[in-house]
Amino acid sequence: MTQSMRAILFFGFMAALFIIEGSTNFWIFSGSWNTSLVILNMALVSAVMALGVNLQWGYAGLFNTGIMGFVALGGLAVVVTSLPPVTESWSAGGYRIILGLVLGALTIAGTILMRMKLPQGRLRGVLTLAILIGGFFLYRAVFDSGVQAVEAIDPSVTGNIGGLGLPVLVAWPVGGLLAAGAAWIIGKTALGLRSDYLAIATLGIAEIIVAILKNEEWLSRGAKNVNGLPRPVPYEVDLQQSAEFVANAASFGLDPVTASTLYVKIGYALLFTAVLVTILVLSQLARHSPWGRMMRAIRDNETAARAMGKNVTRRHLEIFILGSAVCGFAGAMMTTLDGQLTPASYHPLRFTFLIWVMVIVGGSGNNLGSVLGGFLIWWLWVKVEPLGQWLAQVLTYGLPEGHWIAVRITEAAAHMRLFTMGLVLLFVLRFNPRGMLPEN
Amino acid sequence: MKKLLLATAATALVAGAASADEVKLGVILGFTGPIESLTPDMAAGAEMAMAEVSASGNLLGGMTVTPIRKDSTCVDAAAATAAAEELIAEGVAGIFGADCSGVTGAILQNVAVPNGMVMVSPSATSPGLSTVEDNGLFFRTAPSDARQGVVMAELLKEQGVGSVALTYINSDYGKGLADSFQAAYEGMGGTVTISAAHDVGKGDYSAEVAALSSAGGERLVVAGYVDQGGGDIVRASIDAGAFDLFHFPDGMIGDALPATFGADIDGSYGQAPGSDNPGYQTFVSLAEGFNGEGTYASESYDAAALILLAMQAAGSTDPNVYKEYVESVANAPGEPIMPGELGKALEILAAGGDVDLIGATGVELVNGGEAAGSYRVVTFEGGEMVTAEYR
Amino acid sequence: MIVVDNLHKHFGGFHAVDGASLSIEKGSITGLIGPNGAGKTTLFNVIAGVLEPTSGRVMMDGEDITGLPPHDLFGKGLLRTFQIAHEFHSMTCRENLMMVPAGQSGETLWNTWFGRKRIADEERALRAKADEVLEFLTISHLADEKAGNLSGGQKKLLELGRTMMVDAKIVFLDEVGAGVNRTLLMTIGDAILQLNKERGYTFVVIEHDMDFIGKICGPVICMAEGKVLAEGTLAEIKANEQVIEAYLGTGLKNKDKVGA
Amino acid sequence: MDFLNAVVAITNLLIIPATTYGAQLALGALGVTLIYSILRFSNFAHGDTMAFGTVVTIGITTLFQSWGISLGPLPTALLALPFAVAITAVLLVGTDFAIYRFYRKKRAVPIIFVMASLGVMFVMNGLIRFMAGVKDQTFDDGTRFIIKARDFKNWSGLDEALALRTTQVLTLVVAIAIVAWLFWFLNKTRTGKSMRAFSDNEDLALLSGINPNRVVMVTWVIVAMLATTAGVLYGLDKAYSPYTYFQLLLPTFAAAIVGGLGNPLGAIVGGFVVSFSEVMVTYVWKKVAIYLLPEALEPNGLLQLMSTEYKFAVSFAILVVVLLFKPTGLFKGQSV
Repeated sequence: MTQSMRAILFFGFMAALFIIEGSTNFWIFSGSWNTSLVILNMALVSAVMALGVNLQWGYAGLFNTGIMGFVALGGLAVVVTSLPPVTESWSAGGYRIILGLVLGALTIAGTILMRMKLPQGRLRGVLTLAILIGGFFLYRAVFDSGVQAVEAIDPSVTGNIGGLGLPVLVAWPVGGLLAAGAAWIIGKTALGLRSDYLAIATLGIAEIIVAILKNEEWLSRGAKNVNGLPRPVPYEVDLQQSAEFVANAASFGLDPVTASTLYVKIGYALLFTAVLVTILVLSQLARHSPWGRMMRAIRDNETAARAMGKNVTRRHLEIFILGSAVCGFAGAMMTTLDGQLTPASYHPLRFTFLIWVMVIVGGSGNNLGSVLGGFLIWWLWVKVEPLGQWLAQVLTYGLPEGHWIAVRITEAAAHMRLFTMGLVLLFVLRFNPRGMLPEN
Repeated sequence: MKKLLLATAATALVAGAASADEVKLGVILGFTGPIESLTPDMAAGAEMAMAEVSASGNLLGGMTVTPIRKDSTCVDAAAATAAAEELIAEGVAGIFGADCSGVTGAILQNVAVPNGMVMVSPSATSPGLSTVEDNGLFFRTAPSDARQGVVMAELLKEQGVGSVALTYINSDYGKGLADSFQAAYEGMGGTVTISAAHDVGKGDYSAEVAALSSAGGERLVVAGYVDQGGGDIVRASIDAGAFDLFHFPDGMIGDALPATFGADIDGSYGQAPGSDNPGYQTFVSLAEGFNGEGTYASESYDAAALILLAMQAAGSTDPNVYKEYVESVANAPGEPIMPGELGKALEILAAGGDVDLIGATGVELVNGGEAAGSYRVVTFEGGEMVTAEYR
Repeated sequence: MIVVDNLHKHFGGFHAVDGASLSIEKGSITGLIGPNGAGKTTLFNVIAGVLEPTSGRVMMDGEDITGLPPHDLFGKGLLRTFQIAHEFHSMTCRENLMMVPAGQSGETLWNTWFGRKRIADEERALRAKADEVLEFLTISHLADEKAGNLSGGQKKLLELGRTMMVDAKIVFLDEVGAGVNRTLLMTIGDAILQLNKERGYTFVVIEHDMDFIGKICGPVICMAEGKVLAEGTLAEIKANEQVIEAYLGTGLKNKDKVGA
Repeated sequence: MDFLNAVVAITNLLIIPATTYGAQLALGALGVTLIYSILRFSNFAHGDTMAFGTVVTIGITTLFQSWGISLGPLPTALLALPFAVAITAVLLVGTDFAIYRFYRKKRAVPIIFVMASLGVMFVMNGLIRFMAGVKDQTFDDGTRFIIKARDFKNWSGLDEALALRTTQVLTLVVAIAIVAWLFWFLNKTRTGKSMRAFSDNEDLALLSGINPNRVVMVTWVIVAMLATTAGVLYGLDKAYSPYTYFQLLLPTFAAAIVGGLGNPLGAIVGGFVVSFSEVMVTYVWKKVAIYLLPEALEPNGLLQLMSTEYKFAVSFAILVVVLLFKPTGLFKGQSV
């Protein structure tokens, strides 16, 4: 079977799953287009994330397990871009916070500069320590007082500095930029490390990013979450109250509730598809060009690529930033879809390792494969739950109700999710290590 | 193979359209994820109320209630939204849940409000959720943190406690409560020596205890849950001799406290929502096959009961109709209803009477679904938890 | 062309290169021989910028190139092949060659999206050049084969071919004959001679096969224990007592080779 | 007196808990490091291996308790531990047989092993929840205290208390015993020496007639022992819950890397570096300062470098800093 045949077949299968989900109430399928579209929307976002990871892993062989951090930064971008600014906060302490951050950055920049200027020796060590400690206390003094002032303002509702009040769609590229900025700093420092070490370093850095989002309330409201983020699509309730919309829906034979919920979801689906297709096309163009060839050469053999004149360090940084930016973009899309930022919800199993499963199952190195992996694994992630319940029913069939085995199995059904993901990953790695749509 | 086919057929039947004498309720909780250790008891509490109603045969002329469990994952808003959509597709008449404020907000905004579905959360306490446009569809039986913070501050001041160390669980509940308490207490001239967060599921709390005890204070205020780190912190503080006296907000109050710590916490105080309510004990003794004292298990029972009583009062399972009745069945006036008396309540409602669900937590709803009401102040004496007063 | 001045490279307590000094004439094909563990490959790696020297200097055309990264050296026309073939295994032979030239406009992301026309033109030229090289190496039939599927000798040829994609000044060949059958080795030898003559490449060749060295190399340098032991023609080297000693000293493994 | 108070305060709240936690982390990190040095990959499933061992121990402990077997003042879990180690070893060797061996034969790159271990992590995550549910479980029995805080205050007359729990001492004693045994095993026995040879240079070791399958098997058995012991000690000292144990993976890795992956001594030091830094950076130094400094210099603030919310970030920050400036760890570990 040729590659394109395979692709058509698999995507056809995927489409069939969504169509059955939407149209047929049977077995684990719910027969609701709303469900189908909800799964589809997040599948589209997941596919974008998988594309970002594929850029890093499939193209350049970088093992980045900090995806969660970039996704979270994308989420933060939505808050700082689209929320209206909280003017009281700015006048109370917002500028002091910024000043504090600038002071902190200056301290680090100063230390680096000094270390570059001075020769190695005791003086340099002492000066480093002095600048760092002095800078730290100065930064804390300015920054903390600003933070306290901001967080004191109506903490149950705001207590943060808000955002720029721009349209929420602007937040998506901003999410990419934020992630790219973070990736630049991380890449500059950690990309020299090899495989396992890079993985663990990025895993740790992602945890730090999320810890910051969880605790810096002036920025993200921390554990108190930001609700009610603006949307790029209309609200269902408004649609239901619009006479025109209701009439239109009726002409399709739909009741207002179904019509409005479908309308909104299709709106998101179109936006996400546009993003996915754009990123996919750009990735494919880059892939099938001298740039992609160079990246593959670097992945295949770094030493040889260096000897052949390629600046591997810079290229690694480039692709690390690019892939992270895509993840940040997707993170912003996800937060927009959710309509809220919940910093406490970023968890590596879900936002790092699951994305990895998508890339590997789909076929690392192959963009279409990553998209397919994103679709399939997300579909499974949602559908394993009814599948598990069904399985529990099958297994306990005939057992009296309340029998301890039956209870145990039913309770465990929810945990099928992780279990299944593990099995899928192991099976693919073992029997089809190049994934469903292998790199050609 | 035959068995398998039969089971498939059975599932297909269950998943089919609701039959006329059955009402489906969604039970959407984080069966996996960070609070997976709490959710089995919460689900069991809610399902106990449903079973009670089904058994009574009094709901809308003998309807039975079928719970449909879905996993909210607590952290994955997208998966939770998809699960909630599946519930809608299965034709539920109301949603019990969700648990964590994050996924609750996502389901509320993206599924419940658009579909006009009533949602009663037993545990989401985020103040942020109050500002979400909910069309009168969202209720919660967990009390709001704002008032409790004030009550707690007053209590401490009256007892002449001038400085406390404060630790809170790093969630919207803990953070919200800590914020409101600190503001109120400092407003009354008290000193909070340190306000330190503790995270769920991080096992080791030595750093927190060290920070708290070296900051010092006459009492340690633990705004958390017994089984989610709060208990560990109390244990470690007692062990290290750091604090002898504590103050416990509602998340900590339960028989687990005296059972675990015995006389070690003698002299400590705490408060939890509730009038002079024996309902909690009744609920705990009625709980079968699960731990009725589990965090939010009692709130869960009340939440599910609220939905069902409101249906009966409205005479309809249509969420847009019965949402108007949730407050009235929760609040006075009316015949007080204890756990185990749901059948009786349904009868009264069917006869056109009014009920006031006391339930396991003395549930009381104010302005748009926020739980509120009076607080029971407890103290610990000789290893027992005793009620000191109500306020 | 290349002057190595008192170069040291230590790994912990092990002195892989221990004060080597040598110079390589422009336009020559210099053989570098020595028993296993003499430090030949380490010397290559230091010159080629893969390893930082512990001390010492490397000069190229009078310019200090010590410690420059490999991609900078590439830019100066210093190329190399590897002892164990470093092909880009998932790419075709042609792609292996086409990736070499620096400064391709298609290596900039922006151009891959908005400069397709320019890339296409460049690619056509590159492709023609790559095919030419494959022709020269007598492996045209393998152009579309994945490099990973090639035999060891073919990979060596391919590596040699990569150096032909740009105007190299000096090429370091590390055991170009290892694992290569005789016929193929002679092909490689011919190619080296031809490149040297027609394009004026300077070659430095590490090789154990003395026939091969004898056939293509002018000057020969013999290393042992990280030091340069002797320099001269192959005949002179073979007659050198110290050299024989060094080979014998490492056991009989290399003896027949030096005698062959 | 003030000085003594300061010493007691620091010992009680900083040194004792951090040492205990550090020892538990060190045992976990030793397992990670052994796998890394001999099987050459970072095992992401290690946290769940610890959880599995603990779950089995809890099961057997319950069984023993129901039979009325106990160890008097010591926790019964100690008695159950060897059985649990055996069962965990069977699981690990089985996992190796079913999964990792295939890739070893194929000589797959380390990253593939890491990915496979991700798969194993997911599967184990489900498995342990199926076996023991999701609830917190406390399985500590026996005497809780060696020194009680109040007794110490009465005895010493100091303002500050000092407490010492049985599990804390137990952790240290068991950890020291196991580490001592491990070093003896690696350095003195034939099998241990062949393991080290295998770790230093696989090809050479194979040439000299070492049976690789045996080395791998012994490694997994030792890892089972380390992981189970670490998990059980942690669980005895705190409590068991599957979610917490997954979270342990990260500080464990931090410890192994800070010390130098592949270096057993480094793993131990790394464990203590992580635990002490977590407590010290978030510690409120005010009280100690008041005891030690003259009155005029008494601080107003808390003297806390970072709030406790960031305690996890502290260990990762240390990890990152170490990786940047000393990529092979404090003690020279292996690089990939």
